[in-house]
Amino acid sequence: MSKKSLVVEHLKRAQMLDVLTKGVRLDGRGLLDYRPITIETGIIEKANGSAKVRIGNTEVIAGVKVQTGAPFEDTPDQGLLIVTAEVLPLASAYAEPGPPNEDAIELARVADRGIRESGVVDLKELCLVKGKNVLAVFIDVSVLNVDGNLFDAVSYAAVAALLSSTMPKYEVTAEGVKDTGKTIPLPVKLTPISITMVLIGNTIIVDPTLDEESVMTARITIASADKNTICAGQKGNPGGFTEEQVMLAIDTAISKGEEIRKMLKKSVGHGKKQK
Amino acid sequence: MSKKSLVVEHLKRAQMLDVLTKGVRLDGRGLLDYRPITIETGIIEKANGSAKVRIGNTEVIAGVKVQTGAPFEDTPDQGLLIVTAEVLPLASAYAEPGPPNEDAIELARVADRGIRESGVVDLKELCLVKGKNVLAVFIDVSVLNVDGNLFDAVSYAAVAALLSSTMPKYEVTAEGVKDTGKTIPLPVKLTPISITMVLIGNTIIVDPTLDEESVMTARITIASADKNTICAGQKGNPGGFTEEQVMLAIDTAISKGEEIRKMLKKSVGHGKKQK
Amino acid sequence: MSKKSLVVEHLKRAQMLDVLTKGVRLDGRGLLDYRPITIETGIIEKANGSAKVRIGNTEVIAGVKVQTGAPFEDTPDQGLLIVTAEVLPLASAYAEPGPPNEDAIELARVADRGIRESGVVDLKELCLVKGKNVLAVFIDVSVLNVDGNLFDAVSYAAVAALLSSTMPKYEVTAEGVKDTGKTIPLPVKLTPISITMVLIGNTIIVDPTLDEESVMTARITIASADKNTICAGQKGNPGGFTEEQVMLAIDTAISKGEEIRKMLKKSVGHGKKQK
Amino acid sequence: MSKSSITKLLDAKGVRHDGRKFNELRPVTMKVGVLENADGSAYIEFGKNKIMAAVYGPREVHPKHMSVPDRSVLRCRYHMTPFSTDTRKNPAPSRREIEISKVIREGLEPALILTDYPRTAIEVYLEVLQSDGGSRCASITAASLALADAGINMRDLVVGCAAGKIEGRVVVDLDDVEDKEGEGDMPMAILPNLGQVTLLQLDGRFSRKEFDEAFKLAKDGCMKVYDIQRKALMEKYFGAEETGEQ
Amino acid sequence: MSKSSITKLLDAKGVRHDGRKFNELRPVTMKVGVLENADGSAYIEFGKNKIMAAVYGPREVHPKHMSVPDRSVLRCRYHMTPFSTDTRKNPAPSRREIEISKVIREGLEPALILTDYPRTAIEVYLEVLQSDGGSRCASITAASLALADAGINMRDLVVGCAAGKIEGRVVVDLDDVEDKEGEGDMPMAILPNLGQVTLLQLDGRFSRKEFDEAFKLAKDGCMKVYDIQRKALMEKYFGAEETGEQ
Amino acid sequence: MSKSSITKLLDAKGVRHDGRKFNELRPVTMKVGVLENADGSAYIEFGKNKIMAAVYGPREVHPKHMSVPDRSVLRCRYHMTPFSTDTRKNPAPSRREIEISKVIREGLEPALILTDYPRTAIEVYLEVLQSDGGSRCASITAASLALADAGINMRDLVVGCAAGKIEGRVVVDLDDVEDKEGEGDMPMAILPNLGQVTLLQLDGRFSRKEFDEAFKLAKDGCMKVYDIQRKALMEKYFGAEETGEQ
Repeated sequence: MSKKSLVVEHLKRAQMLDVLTKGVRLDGRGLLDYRPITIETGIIEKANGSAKVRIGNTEVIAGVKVQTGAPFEDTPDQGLLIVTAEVLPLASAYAEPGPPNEDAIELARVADRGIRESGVVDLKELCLVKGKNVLAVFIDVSVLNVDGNLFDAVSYAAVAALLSSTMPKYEVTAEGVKDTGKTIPLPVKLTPISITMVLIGNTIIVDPTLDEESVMTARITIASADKNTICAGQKGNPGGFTEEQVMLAIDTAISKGEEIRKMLKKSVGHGKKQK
Repeated sequence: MSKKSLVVEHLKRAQMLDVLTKGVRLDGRGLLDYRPITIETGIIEKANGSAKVRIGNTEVIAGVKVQTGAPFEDTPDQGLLIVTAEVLPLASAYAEPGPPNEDAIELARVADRGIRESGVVDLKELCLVKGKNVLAVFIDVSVLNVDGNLFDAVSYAAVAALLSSTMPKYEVTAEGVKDTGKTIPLPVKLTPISITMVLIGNTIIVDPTLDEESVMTARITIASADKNTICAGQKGNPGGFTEEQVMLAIDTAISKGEEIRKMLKKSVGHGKKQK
Repeated sequence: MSKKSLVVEHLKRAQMLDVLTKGVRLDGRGLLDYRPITIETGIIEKANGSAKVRIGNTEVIAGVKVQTGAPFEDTPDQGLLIVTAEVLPLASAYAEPGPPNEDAIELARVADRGIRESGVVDLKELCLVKGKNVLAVFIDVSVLNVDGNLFDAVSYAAVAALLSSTMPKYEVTAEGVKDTGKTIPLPVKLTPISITMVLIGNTIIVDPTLDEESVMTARITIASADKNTICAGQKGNPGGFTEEQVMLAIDTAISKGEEIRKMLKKSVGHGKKQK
Repeated sequence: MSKSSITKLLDAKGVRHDGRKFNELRPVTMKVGVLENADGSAYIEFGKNKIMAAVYGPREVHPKHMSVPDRSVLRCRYHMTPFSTDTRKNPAPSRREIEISKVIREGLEPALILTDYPRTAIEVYLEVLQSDGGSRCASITAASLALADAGINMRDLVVGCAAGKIEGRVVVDLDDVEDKEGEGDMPMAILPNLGQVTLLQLDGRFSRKEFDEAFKLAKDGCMKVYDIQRKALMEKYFGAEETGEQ
Repeated sequence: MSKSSITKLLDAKGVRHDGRKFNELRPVTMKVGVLENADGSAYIEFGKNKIMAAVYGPREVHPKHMSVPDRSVLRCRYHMTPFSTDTRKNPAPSRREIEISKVIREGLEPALILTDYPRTAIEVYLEVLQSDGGSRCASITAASLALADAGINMRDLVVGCAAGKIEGRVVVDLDDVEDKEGEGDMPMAILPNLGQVTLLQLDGRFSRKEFDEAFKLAKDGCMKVYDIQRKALMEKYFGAEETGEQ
Repeated sequence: MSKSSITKLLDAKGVRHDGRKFNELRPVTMKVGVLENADGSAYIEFGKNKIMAAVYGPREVHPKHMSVPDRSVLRCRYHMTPFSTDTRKNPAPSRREIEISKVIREGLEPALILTDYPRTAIEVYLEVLQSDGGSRCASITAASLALADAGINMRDLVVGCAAGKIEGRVVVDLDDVEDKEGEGDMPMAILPNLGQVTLLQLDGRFSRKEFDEAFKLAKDGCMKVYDIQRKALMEKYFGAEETGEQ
């Protein structure tokens, strides 16, 4: 991504700013419009849950695996929730194989905060035997094609995969923990929705394309848990926001969040019926 | 090894092809002749078994260590067998210290398949207490000098080291697993023999030297467990074989395999008596 | 450090040698004089013990953490003692972030030998339940500013941190190991003192600055446990010592060691009272 | 390859656990041109295998000193997503993935005219989204489609199919269960028009005669896959009727 | 951020577990120019946080190809010593440390005139000797002092302070206990004169109204820290009376 | 170095557990020129130590920027095979191996005229096939033979031998048992003709007087090893009668 300055030339930047001042974008969208979003679930049969999300040409796939494990020492009565994100080398001419770089780590950690810290999954319901056996939920997200706004795409895929997940039902007997062979839904309590906005010139737009990201000065991602609750935030990129811009970002995150939450829930419900 | 194109010039290649069409090789061997092979066992007293193998100037050393450990979850009644191979930096001007590269990984995995997958060692006899205590057999092979055909040298050294290995005899008592202080032979059931052939022009030859490898287009390694059983195969290098060439390779692997199997068994038997 | 040849020019070297032949050094010290040493303890409240040591402009900080753990298989009745040392990237224009290089590894291992091998801490007193629960003592030393003689600074900081450490008092009951909430001193038996000397021309000096290290040919570090016992030694750098020079180094290490041992004990005692 | 067969792999009539005959492939679909950014791409479903292939190049070599004056450097990475396997896979490349990347690369190279692109790199990325038996064969098939889609000059396509042995019988195209419980597996890839075997691996135990049968079954399997492969290419480039994965 | 609150974080009178009011900062001291070798350095104590900051540069870029023709490359490493935490920390950089290094760097960059130093690198090293809640805010404050001490051209200082939520109440500057047992944390950094927010993170749950309160408390906290920061700079450069850590 | 002595290391007559006297070395054999590809090589057996040494160079430096204009860069890697130790050793280089590589390199360098080979690298590889007490001393001895075999210009050979302390008595050349159960070990290497000590390490506890004894025993031990070393070189180059390992 450090090479994005090479991708979009100065002319494009001027043109983009020019158009933005008129309240529209190069691809014709309004400032606060998302590109078309599609969400499919249940596409990886071997996973406990899965989802493929497209936002415009950005495409990611998420899989959920539930396994038994040992709890952390300081939370003996809670299950584990681990989120990873990787930009696959096939996703972009600039992605490279190898251990995750700082961009990929930020991507995964912001998704993780939006899910784990906000209490989406009730970790106490994942405890089988206190201090000994818990369920570990792995949410692994792979980016298949990069065209901007990875934060939201990763977040929607992770949430949709979680919402469509089941987990094995275990019985705790005198001899130990036993898989009953039945499955139950994951205890998902919330549907956090992340909204990413960027600053170009003095204009804030949502859902930036890769071209738009190449000329942005700052990025902010805000997740809401419902129409009155913010549950994660991350400012990124070497630039700043004024207080007014931050407040606009919060309001936008809440209102757009409601829209997308409905759409996502509908998609997942639809996916479940299909299965 | 990627630099081998620098080592042998075009002239040499022409000369080599020229000689091969007459059915002989630069060092005077016939197309299906091995260089002199020597096998010594019992050379590392601290190992449970060991062997040094020379094929011409290629030289490798293998050591076997048997330790107690826990079984894999999906095979609770089986011991472990782990094969590694390393081209030591002292073995060649082109070998480098560091984690194993793809060539070394292929070398180790092909040796591993020829031994583990073919059932050479009865892994069930390495189980002490089901699901809890098993024996782990490590076969580590180090290449001391590189002059072609590492696949066969590594394989013979691993097999010879295994055949000459003993392991501690354990007693399972109420209190746990106890070393009796006695040793018994490793439960080795087969003597798989790997035969490596390469294609130069349209000619297949066995046991290539480093010079010959530098002009080959494709490599094939076939291991036989006995005179009617193939137990491992690996085509390598960026080239292909015709169907007829594959069939010739199989036949050759079986017939040469029998020869070398006898020789190897004799060497190991001899080594045992000396000890 | 490999770039030190760039730091001090040839002129400086000539000047340095010239002065040394007169028995004094560029900063006015005698050949066997240390720069001013200051030792503060108890500066990291979250650690079980800590110390900050300055020798001239060389500055290091050490912290001790005591945790429960499992013993090594071959010493089931002994606790663990682990010493690490890191030259932080903020300590010098030539230090780099990343895994420890060979200089840092040598630094840590010499400190470790001076402490662990010499029996400073009675590891048997760190055993709670033989073969099962022991205390692990971590001594982590970070170099904050580099100006020569890291070996001694790291060693004094480690010893001072140990001497000022407490550890939790545990009770072994039928149900397991229980923290009583009380603390007791670490069982520290000795105060080993490391003395580092370097050879410039034919002159041996103690406590070299970075400039002096840049022109030295060989280094020797000798630790004494008391006024008649040597407990660690390490010759470093690509140069050699004559037998006479080695003997002088030993004698110097013992006599200077006594001086510094008194000073260090006084500083630690002082630190304890302050706390 | 454990000998303790829990599943019944063949019934009395020689029908396999999933209903297939000994010489029958699993369902296969392929699609060309599925990723926006890649220079070429393809997607394959082969039984439960779901694999994405992408090609970048010919392009500049990084680091530069790895470039070769008279041809392109071919690179290949075969990788499995953590959720692609029964038990979650660690995302770091395993030794198995490194070996498979190598044999796939070496199996593709004879089909490519690398000398047409001196001083460049051609990079092939294979991502297994869901794995089943035979993933390396499905991968090489998809990789060759993605290379064609990228417009790389080729002598032939490459097509892969395995044969194996279950309960003493040689059959084509093992799935995961058959691979685990069976007695042998032989993945193979060929250049269908040039008649070259460019990938061949074997484990387990095969008699001389069983090897011949396995070779024939794998070759016939490859030719069937080749038909599907060609159709997928034509659909992309000649707008034939749409099939396979959406 | 566990919901099981062991500690009583607020008493009946709204006093926090360490005696502070909702809008009260922990004790803060700063000192500029504390390391001999660094081009600039600063030390901060913020509650129990003890953090050393050093700057090297502008200097040559290694490796060279990472240099940029029209400006300096800013680098930043936030790192914790193994003894800085309650349980010993593994010395290898964690994913958390890598992310924090990034947000601090991006929070500092708007304050720096990097175009004044083309083709160079400016490196900021932060070493947390003892950690407490709010270490990233304290770090960015110290880093900006060290940058000023190194003489780097700056548009403004950068100053950090968090707000958070404990037992339903929004308060400023959480310590470790409040961070662990509380319901939300929002670290923030601003350019006090330019009125820019350059670092902002949030976790836990805040209603729209609570966010506004938190933002205001964090901003006010930043301005209080800024006062101390300016004094520390003046002490170094204008020899005002000595305060803070020795 | 545990104090709990299970083995009886010295009997009433001062005979060691393997029958040696206090000043007696274990059996030593050396052979020069044992590896085909290396520019120089040597093999040593020292007690149960079995060590292979190889030298490559002087040759081009990789990466190039590590080269030095006025001399050769000496590199050294001491490494143990996984089967060389009582318990299997992980093949990745340990911190111990990295430190020993360093002290061996620094112990060899004073013997070499590196200024004769500007802008090159000389690489020394030591592979311990079986380890016993004193492997670093045996390694440096073998390395110096391999350097001579490679034709590198040298001021002197380098020869290593340790002294140690068992049951209160200072003795030469500890084996594994004595090293583990004893009270101190002092590995040393010297340039026998130039009278320089180029490797010296010490652990355990020695009184001032014991140190003197240990130093003398180690030095005498080195001179005995030097005799064997010279003979091994002469056998290679002047065809003297064959001895030692085949």
